[in-house]
Amino acid sequence: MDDPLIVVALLLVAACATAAVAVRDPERQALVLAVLGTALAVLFTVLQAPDVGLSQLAVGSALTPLLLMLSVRKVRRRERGKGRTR
Amino acid sequence: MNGWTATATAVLALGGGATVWGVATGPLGRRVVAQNLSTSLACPVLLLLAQGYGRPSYVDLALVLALLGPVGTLVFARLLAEDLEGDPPGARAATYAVAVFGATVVIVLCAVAGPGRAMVKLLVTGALLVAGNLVASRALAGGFSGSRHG
Amino acid sequence: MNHLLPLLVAAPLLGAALLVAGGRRLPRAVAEPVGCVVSAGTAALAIVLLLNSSPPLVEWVGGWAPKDGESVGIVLVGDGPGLGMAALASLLTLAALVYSWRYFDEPPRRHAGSFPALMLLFQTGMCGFAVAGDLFDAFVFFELMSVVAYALTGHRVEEAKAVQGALTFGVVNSLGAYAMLLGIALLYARTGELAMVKIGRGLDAHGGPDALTLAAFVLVLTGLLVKAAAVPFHFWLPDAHAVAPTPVCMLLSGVLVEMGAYGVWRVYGTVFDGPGGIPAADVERALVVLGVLTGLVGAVMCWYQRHIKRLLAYSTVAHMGLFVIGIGSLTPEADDGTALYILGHAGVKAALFACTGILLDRYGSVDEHALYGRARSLRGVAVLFVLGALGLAGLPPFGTGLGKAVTEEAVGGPLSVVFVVVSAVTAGAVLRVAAHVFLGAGPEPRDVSAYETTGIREEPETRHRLSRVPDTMTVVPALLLAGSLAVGAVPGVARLVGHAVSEAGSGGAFTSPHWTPAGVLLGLLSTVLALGLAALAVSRPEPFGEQPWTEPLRRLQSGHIGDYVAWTLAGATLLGALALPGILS
Amino acid sequence: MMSVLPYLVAVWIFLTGCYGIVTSRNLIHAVGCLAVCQSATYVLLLAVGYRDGGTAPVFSDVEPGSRPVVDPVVQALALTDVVVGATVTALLLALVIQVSKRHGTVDPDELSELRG
Amino acid sequence: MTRRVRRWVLAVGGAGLAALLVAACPALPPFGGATHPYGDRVVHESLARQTANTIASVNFDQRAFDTLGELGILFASVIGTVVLLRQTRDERRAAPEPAAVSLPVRRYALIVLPVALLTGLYVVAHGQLSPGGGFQGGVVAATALHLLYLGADYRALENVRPIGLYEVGDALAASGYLVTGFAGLLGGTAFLANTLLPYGTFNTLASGGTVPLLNAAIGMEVACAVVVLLARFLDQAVEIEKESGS
Repeated sequence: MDDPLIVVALLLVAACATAAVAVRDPERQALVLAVLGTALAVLFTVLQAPDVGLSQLAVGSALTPLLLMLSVRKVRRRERGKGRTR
Repeated sequence: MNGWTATATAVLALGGGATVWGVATGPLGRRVVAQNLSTSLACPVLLLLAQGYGRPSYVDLALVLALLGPVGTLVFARLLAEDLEGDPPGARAATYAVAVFGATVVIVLCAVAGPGRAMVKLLVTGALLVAGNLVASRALAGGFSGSRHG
Repeated sequence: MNHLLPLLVAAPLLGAALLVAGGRRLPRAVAEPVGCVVSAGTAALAIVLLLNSSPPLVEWVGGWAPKDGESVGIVLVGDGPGLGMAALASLLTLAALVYSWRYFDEPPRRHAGSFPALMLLFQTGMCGFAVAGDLFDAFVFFELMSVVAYALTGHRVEEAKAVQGALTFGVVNSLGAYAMLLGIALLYARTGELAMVKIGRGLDAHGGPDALTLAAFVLVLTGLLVKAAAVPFHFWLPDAHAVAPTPVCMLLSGVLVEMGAYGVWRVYGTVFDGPGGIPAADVERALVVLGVLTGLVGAVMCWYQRHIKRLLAYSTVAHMGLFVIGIGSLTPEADDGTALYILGHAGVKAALFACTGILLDRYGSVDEHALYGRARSLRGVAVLFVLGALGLAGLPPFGTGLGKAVTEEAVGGPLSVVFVVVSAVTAGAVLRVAAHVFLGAGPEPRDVSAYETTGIREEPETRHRLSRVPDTMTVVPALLLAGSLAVGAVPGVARLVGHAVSEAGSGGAFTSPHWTPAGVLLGLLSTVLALGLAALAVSRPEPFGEQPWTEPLRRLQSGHIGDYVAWTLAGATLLGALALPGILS
Repeated sequence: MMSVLPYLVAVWIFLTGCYGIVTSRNLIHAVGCLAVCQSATYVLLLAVGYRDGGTAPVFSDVEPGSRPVVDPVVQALALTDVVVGATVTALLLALVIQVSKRHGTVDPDELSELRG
Repeated sequence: MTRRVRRWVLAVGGAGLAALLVAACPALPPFGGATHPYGDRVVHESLARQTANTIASVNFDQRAFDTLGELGILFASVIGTVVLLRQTRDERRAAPEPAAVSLPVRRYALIVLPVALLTGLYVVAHGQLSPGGGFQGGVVAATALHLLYLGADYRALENVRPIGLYEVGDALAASGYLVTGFAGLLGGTAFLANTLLPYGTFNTLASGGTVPLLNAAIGMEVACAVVVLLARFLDQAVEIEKESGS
């Protein structure tokens, strides 16, 4: 009955996941992962799992990107610091 | 399938596809804008779904997304400020279009819901959605620039 | 009695929570004894339950006992093997905690309780996995013990090798766990149940095995075999076990890896062994082939190591191969033998790691070449090390010897040759190390290959290099060796183990493993071979040194996460291919 | 097609994530790919539990028994896993940070401390 | 291994696994099928115990032992991260530089912060009724706190975040979950069984027996855990530097 909606959400998630792998720069990957989190949340809602969707929203929209970006920043800062001392 | 879910499907297919394309390709500035738009689009979609499924409790998802979506974008704006400085992304037309779309959805749903607790929740969600979207896109366009990054 | 089963999980978890809740004020002198006491209490509980486990204990957590044969809750199964593994894990955790008494030089500032808390969480995970009767519940505790293991492996964050090894460990094992979860989802889709026994019945009710059964089998076993370090899922193990803090190594090699093998036995025995599961011939083929590969690769790689902890880690890989063969041969006698072998091996391997830890803390090195002749003064440690090596070879009456003998007899024929060769080669390598390090025998070894991990320039784990070895660090390995000896020498133990395993296994036929003349002879043969190999390697380094044909094998162990993940996928494919014929027919 | 599409999508996501880890040149990227692999498990679990025309078994705003409901068990399994997945990601990222400190790089091709 | 060999191994392994999994898909029950025996039993039991949100009933009552394990994982990740990201001997702390944030962003952050905290609490409190619960609400509340970092700077966040307290809170919440479990055992039934609390009226805040208690414990533990985790990462990214010259 809701087939088109489910298909669209599934394809969106699949496309996002593929993009998250294909984008090689970790900062840009974090952006794609944030979108993937949102897409997954929509898919879960469509699959009638609002609890899981809420969980995914809480984690995927702010927490995971923040963790990833902070790691990137730490790693970058070290590399930049290394460049200066050379 | 009713009108609400049909609208949601259409928005998801067009808007979702566009944001995925936008976030996966192109310069960094365009990618962050696409990320911001993805949350501001997904939020009205969730509202439409809640209405379409006849499940007012699903509105909680939209509320949480309206709260945390802009937070996520602010994270990117803050931590990518240096990279964005050179070319501050501005996508005014798209941002306003999405904001208007969100506001329209909220108003229509409020009209359907009628006064009551549900309407308050919808209004709060709508206000957070529109304000968050605008603030986040402003932050991306240079809200953090000139700051030292602490 | 069965109501006490969940306490195996709850007690150490509560202990860990209290240690952390003690917060920053908690001094180290309190945190460590508390950790030991909680761990010991859990071990005592596990042993008490073990002694009462005939008939097996069954507990529905939360009082969700089945109505009309159907339940919505989680079932815990306290049978002999499960509680035995829980008891083994608890005792080893206790040993590791005692060994590490006032050990690390720098517990994280203001977090004195964190190391004992992590050890208790490790114990929680292993106990929970051992008694799980529900597949998803098993997955949760499997994940818990993995997560703790990653953190503990990387505990010495100032060591470049440690953090790299821990990351590799984390990525490969997480991927394995996700594969397992996918497999659980497939099984749930087919049967609509999560309790292992019910899943088994659901598969049988559906009829013969098909592609879905095979896929679920491959995915679940991939998760477990990654943990069990079967070739080609094994690459993470030497990288992780060689760099973890010594007390953690004792646990990782002594029981964590064996948990993977136990999981294979449990899951196959309850889920896939019915007519709707995977035919026995195919499982046997898959596991025996992987086991033989694992044993041989592990033995060869073990022989050519100079980093002592890495050498021991490869010997764990090799022995895991033997355990997988034992489990894969699907006979009650082989199960008994493997159980005994695991018990004996845990004591011996943990003791060997403990002795290596003493070397590390005394000399700041675990490199066979760098330590050449330097440890002459450590007589007591030398005796323990050599005893451990002999135990590894399967010298009667060590538990390893009994386990090996019983399993060899059960598998028979050419496979017992694999057992003899693997135990002889790994023990020979350890004896060679002993001769070089403690005696300074033979000519000084020369550095040949540049492509290998050396053990020089390692940081000792204690505050200063030890001038005197603390008593706890020698008593623990001695007790562990005594335990391993007791498994083989005390006659009642083998009977009890045999009884417990056959009661839990599907066989039903009660077996009583015991020493036989052939078994004793084979054990002696392995020992003599090991001694001979070691003597030859020490006196004539040339023909036993680096060989060109091992070079490709060593190149595979590249330390690259991508390689290891690729091999994991290839291993899953191999497993599927080996089990495929039964599905096609 | 519709009857297997969700399962195929889960398989696709899992394998894509694996491909990403194997070919990754940056450990942070690899950890991100691992998170992608994990999302395959959520998709598969929820797809298994879906029922046509069903709604969520949350009865705060619908009458029990008035509509068919989807399977709550898989939702509970997936739900906890989401949060736990995030914390495991955090743990692995912590290790990556230490790797970058001790090795000066996060390119797996350049890590050569452990081999042979 | 060279990159080429790695790709070959990946291609073979990936193709094999893909073939296996794709072959399994048609054998699965068709998507949207109606047979969910376990699920149906769960819904029945949940309603019998007056818990409106069936998922909460599974998580905190019927399969509460799984949640105990998940709690352990969460707890272990937090301790692990604290240990792994500790300040080592060759590192020092640099005072974070104050950041200038534009006024609208600052205003937005300060207005939304209390709203987000309230939403987090709301999501936790209604866990046994509507979608949500301890896991979700805890994350929302903890993330909300970090609006201070985004809207002001790291110092402002540090002022309201005594990290030691959050660590203790994490541990106490975990203990709370366990103690509730022990209460069942001491009450003469089984671990994690409800012996104390009435099941209440359907669809009210106090319904469901021990579900709200366990839910609250998880909410607190998740919130504290996320705060501690993020604190460790922020410390690394903002404050901790390598000792110069070493």
